Amino acid sequence: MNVLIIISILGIVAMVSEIFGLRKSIWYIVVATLTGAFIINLNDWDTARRYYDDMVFIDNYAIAFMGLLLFLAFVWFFLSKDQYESDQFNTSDHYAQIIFSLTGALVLVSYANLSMLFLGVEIMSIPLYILAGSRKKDLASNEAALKYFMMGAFATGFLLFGITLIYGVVGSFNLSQIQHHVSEVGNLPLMFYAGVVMIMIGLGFKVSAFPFHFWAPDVYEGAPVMISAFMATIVKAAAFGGFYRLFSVCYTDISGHWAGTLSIVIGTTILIGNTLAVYQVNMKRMLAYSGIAQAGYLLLTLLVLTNASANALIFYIASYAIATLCTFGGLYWVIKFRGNDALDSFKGLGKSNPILALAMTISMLSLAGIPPAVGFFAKFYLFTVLLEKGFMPLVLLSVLGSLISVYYYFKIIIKMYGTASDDTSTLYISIFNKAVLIIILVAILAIGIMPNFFLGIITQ
Amino acid sequence: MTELTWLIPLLPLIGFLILGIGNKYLTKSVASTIACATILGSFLIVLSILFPLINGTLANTTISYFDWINTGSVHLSFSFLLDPLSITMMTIITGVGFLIHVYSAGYMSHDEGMTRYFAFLNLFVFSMLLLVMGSNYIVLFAGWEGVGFCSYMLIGFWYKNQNYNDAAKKAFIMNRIGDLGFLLGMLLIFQTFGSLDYATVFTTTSSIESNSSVIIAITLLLFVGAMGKSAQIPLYTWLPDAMAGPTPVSALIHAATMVTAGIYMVVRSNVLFSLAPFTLEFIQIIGLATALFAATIGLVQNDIKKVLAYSTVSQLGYMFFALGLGAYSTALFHVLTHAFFKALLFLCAGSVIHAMSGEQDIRNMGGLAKKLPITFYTFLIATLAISGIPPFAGFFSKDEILAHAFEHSPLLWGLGLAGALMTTFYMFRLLFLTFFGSFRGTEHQKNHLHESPLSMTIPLMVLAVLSTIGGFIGIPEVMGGGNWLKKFISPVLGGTAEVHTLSHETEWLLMGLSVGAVLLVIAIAYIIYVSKKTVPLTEGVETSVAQKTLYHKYYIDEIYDTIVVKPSYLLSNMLHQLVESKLIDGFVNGMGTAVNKTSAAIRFVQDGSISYYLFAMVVGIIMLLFFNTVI
Amino acid sequence: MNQLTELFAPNLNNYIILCSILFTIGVVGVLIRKNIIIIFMSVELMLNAINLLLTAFSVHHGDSSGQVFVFFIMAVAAAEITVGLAILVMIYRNTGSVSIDSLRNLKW
Amino acid sequence: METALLIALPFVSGLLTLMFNDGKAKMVALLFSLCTLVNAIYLACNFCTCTVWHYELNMPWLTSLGINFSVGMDGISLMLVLLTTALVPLIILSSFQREITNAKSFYCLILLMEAALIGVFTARDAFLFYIFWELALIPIYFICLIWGGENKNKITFKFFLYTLAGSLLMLLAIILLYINNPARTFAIDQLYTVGASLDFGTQAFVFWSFFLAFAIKMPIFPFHTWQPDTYTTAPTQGTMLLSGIMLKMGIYGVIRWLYPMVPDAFSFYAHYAIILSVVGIIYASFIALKQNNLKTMIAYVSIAHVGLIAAGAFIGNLESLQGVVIQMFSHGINVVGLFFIVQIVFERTGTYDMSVLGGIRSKAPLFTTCFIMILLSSVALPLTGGFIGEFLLFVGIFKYHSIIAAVAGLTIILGAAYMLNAFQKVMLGEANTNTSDFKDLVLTEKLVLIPIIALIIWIGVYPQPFLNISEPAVKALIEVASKTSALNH
Repeated sequence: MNVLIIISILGIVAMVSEIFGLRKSIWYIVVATLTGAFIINLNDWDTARRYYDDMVFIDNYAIAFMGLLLFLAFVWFFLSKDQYESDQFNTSDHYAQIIFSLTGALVLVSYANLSMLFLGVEIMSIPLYILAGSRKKDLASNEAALKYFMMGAFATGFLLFGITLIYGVVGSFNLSQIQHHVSEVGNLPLMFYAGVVMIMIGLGFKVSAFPFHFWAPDVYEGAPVMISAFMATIVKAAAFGGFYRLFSVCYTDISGHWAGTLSIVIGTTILIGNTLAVYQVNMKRMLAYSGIAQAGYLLLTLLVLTNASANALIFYIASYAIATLCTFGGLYWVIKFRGNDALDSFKGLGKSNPILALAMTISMLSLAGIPPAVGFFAKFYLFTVLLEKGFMPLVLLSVLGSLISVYYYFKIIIKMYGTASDDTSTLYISIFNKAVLIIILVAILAIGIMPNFFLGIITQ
Repeated sequence: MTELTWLIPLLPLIGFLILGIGNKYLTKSVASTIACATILGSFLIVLSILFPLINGTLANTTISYFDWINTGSVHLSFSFLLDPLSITMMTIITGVGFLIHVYSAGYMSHDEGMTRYFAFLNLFVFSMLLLVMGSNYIVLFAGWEGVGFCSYMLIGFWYKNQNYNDAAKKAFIMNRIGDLGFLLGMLLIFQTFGSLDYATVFTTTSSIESNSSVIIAITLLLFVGAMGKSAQIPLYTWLPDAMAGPTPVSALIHAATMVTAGIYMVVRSNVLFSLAPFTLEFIQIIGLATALFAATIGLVQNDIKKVLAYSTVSQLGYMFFALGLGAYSTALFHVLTHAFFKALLFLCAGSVIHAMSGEQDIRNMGGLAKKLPITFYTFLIATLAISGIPPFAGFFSKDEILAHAFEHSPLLWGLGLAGALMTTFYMFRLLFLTFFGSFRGTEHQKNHLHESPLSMTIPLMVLAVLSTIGGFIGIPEVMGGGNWLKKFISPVLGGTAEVHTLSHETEWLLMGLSVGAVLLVIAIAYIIYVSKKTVPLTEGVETSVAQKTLYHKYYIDEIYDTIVVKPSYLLSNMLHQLVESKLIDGFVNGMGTAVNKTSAAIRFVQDGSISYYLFAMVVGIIMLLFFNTVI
Repeated sequence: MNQLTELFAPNLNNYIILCSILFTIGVVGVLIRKNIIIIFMSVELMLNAINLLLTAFSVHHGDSSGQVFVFFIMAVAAAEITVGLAILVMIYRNTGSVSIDSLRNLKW
Repeated sequence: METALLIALPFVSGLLTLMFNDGKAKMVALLFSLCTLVNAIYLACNFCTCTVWHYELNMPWLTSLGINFSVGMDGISLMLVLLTTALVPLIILSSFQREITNAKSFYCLILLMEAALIGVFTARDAFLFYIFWELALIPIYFICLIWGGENKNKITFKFFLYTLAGSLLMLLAIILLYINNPARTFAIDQLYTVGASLDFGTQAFVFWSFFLAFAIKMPIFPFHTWQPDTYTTAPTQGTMLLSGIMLKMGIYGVIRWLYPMVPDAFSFYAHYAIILSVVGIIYASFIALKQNNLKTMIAYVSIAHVGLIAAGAFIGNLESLQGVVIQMFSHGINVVGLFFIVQIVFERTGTYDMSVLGGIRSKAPLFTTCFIMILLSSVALPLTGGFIGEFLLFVGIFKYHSIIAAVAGLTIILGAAYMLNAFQKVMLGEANTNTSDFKDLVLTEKLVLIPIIALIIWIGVYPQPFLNISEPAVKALIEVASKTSALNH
């Protein structure tokens, strides 16, 4: 709980920092605070407590996710440092909004009440509508903001409608009461199931599942690169945290009623995401589709709903997010040097900047799920969890998807190492930024080799 | 006595290694000395074993050196067997081998690749010794393949000429066809008897019924191996082409030793073959057919070596004919005498070619008898021997074969005799065209004519002596001889005595008939080629269809080319271009393309319009709700 | 008369149906209108339908949390629409149009 | 522990190689790989046949999933480890005459690959096996991608995707075995029992999944179409790694992971696998007959040779498995030799096209000798390395089915045909403009070829030490297979 408060205050501090002339040091304040929050968060481990009349429930699941989100935000601030130093944007405004969004994300993974779910989603989203359009003169950025906003608002409507229907049946927004109602009372009206599906739709939009994925490619492409990175990683992680929390707490007992629908969504998401990514020539769009496909894999955990699947979810999302962040980080540099975000800008990167190329390569391997990168282990664990419950067809579909995904992830690698660029100048990245990339790389590999620690997180 | 056995094959191998490694540094004389010395060494050791074996002071011995392949049920040791059969072959190999080495020292003295030549010749002797000394089929097979390889290297010795290389390749591949049969035969033996050791295999045959399918399969497969190695129909076409190699090679490998490996193998496996009368009959037919078929081709060939080559094929057919009749020792006897006179013939031919500066066409020779007296007389002796004129070596062995044939049926005897007569005819044709009449070559060649150096003529003389007296080791009973060879070999033949039961009168009659017929044929040949001075027509001139067919060797090469070689290449092309590229790879790539195409097509769904997106979303929502609540 | 009142009495199902209709009108409005402002209004309509339904449920269950939730929704919707309008102004400045189809460069 | 050290040594040295500059990298890499070789030979010398498994290490790794870092060597593993460690120095040495850009990365990748390969051959835990399996793929992919030739992007990617497709299925099969294991571990011995107890349908799935992974790796017809292109476009060192060692992963997989794992499915389906293998022999041989590109031809030759080994592996009797092991070893040496020959020809003449070569024999006698020796081994002439394995394989196959052996035996004829064809086209005849200034071998090349030839002769003449190493292991394997199979009935 303290974490939530600290981060909210940090947002306000960031917002007013400009007034107090702290603009130069705001980055350090943010990073220090995030570190502190991370430690405080871990301090709560194994102390599952409910706050504010059961509005927020900080259990290990929440702590794990909050830790993950804080860590990702931490990494994000490192990766985006150069972007904000180059004064393209108003740093403190951006930081404030990012942190507000992060607050929403934290709420989204620790809620115990549907109203907090709604608030979390909104707090997380609204700053992003603004950030997506933060290049005010850039039409693409404008369009991204509009699309994100329009569709986000529309999807919120469905989320709310779903919540309302659930409330109509249960008479409470409280998750444990809903769970109680589902398991004890039974005999649920059709309205309840409709509500479940509506919520599924609303959250499905946030995680960009088919057929609610349309916004993702356009928004990722239009938004500034690091904002896209934020959306693709932290927002998605939080949305999954919220999604899984709701379904695992409330709807486990009636999974027969929605699992079929979800399976269809998952199957199509994996196929559509992967297939569409194949033909992309724009890196950000490609990553968006890759994110859609990965969302499909992540949704698979919702079919299982055991401790193991929670572990699998956290592990997978962590691996996905860290690799994606690293990719976006690399993409940022490529855009900075080569001026555009087409796949062709990666040509010859293996020669002109080996470290950057290595970072991209390892990230791609991780996303494609190839050892020793962490992505492999995540996939392996996910498949194990699924096969234990006998979801062979879906797993086979995922394998097929993985194969297709190799196609586009490796496109980047091939561009970097297999083709020569017309622009042969060596790209210079400062030691600091190199170090950041290398540390992330090491993390990706190290967690891939030693994932033991992360696997036992959820063991209620 | 047998302590030095291992040195017999090893000496040539050492020779090979020295010559092979020191190729660049050795002078020609050193190289030839080393090569000859190693073979001589082996020969002497062989003799040191031969005499005790003859005396009976040395019994058959198996000497085991080390486990070669020993795993699971496979226990194969690298071991040698010394018995009358192997020692006979070893004597031929090292003895004739030594003479040919010596001869080569003269013959090849002008060739820049002489060291290489001797290296491979030594390696050949090594392999051949391995072949005959092995005490199990696998060592035999090692030698079997080894001689094939050496033959390949030596046929293609002048590797700059691609025709020679083709000939070498052809030889190797055709041999390999036989080798496959042999290998499968070996595997079946292993399967049936659980071992490849002669000792074990031949003593466990009691459980096998005569003419049972297993034994027929084994023997047929082994015979396929022999067909390849010993140039029998249908795998004989490589041997005439193999004449591309240096002439001493033809003498050693393609006349005296390697090509008789098939006969050796059948004799060695006589226990098995005797159990399969069906196979023997088959061998009989193939052998006789080859003998006649090759002889007819030999009648019209104009290349001195080609004539000898077809003669070799024909004689090998004779030997198989004998084997098919169950006359193993007779076949071996013919191997022995054939080794002498055919090696001699080839060496003489070599001497002629040497004198003629490489000319091989007998139409351009003639009247060489005066210029090359030693060559002429030795050639004459060899020709008499091959024609079966008593008391030359060929007479005894050939006569024994014919006697066995007559015992089976007079028809076979008749056919056999016909073969012998054809042999006589083409051999004398060769003799007359080459050495009689007047010289038909160029002026340059005429001035260059000379008798060969001593290193070449001495082997000729030695072989001539052997061709003359070599038959005496097998003088038949009817002539008062004890047929010593048969007795010597009989332990190997395991009591399957093969004495023909013809009465002495019949035997004398047959001999008289055949000798008479042979003399008649010689007379005919003399009339045609010496008196009438007929010279074969130059190519391109119209001749009768039969003659043309014979001249073109029944077009067998062309037929093989059409039904085997070309379809293989066609199949290769088809597999590569159709199955590989279009079908399999097409399918694999097609999957990739399909994904790509799908992606290209469905990305237009994402058309950029918010209203459209929202609409799609709503459709999706409705469908999901419908699916979830209704279904 | 009594029957009539009973028929038209505001029972829960009627609310649900009414709100669903309102919500659907909102959705259809979003789908068919091209003017971004009107689409915003349609979204508001959707949200208000939800508000109404929540209130009805709240009364039905005798639980006040539903009505509190309505306030949340109204507050958030206001914030959201503010951001939306800001984006709209920005777009209008850049393109001179408030049509939803004025921007469709990001595609495929 | 020793095994883990053996894996770690090339891994660490690979990373260390990166510290040196490009000029020194090759010497450093060579030294490191020689150290590994010495280590492996030392282990081989201390290898007694008293027990099956040696040098075992079982360290908990991912305890929550029951994954252990479990490695060890039996005779089969040792043979392959010896092969790997012996070939890598040769492969590194073979690159000495080449100008390699960014050499340190090149050698680093080779050494990393060596580590992964040793891992594959020694892993005793299914998960670990899979990790190494995939790890081996990545360095070679980059070697081919970065230093490859014409059209490399597409071809190497196809190679990668193809092999990955197979291995992902294998991963599923491993997971299936794991979740059916009540003890929840990936330990190979337990999985043997688990596999045998599965119902037939699951066994079939496991069988085909493993089969696909291995079949693609080897490759077996018709899963081979990635191979000729990849072999052709890869840098020769990459091709050597692929053909010399990497394809042995597939065969090793069959005998270690497939054969004893699902006995019922194996006995039921192996027949099809054998037929595919044998068809592949004939098919590839025929295609090799008409290839004009020397490197592509050798690639097809490799398919043909591997077909025979694969058939032996799927037959799984003592003779055939012994044949498989020894033939893997000798094929590895052989094919590396062949590709080195190809590289020498290419470096001197700039072409792989056999129709424009010829006459090299007269220019380079030493080179010719080496070529002939290697050629003899690949046509399996007795007393060369190729023969021993081939003979044992034929014995095994013949035991299984005589007709199949006869068909497989065609390789003897076809093998001679295509090899001699190539030899004639490249080496014989008159020298032409491409080959007229062909230089004979230089020192480093001799240093590569002499060990290869020595090994060829050693295996051919006295293979017993090698056979003795692997025999107990093979016996144990067969015992496991029969035991698990008996358990079920």
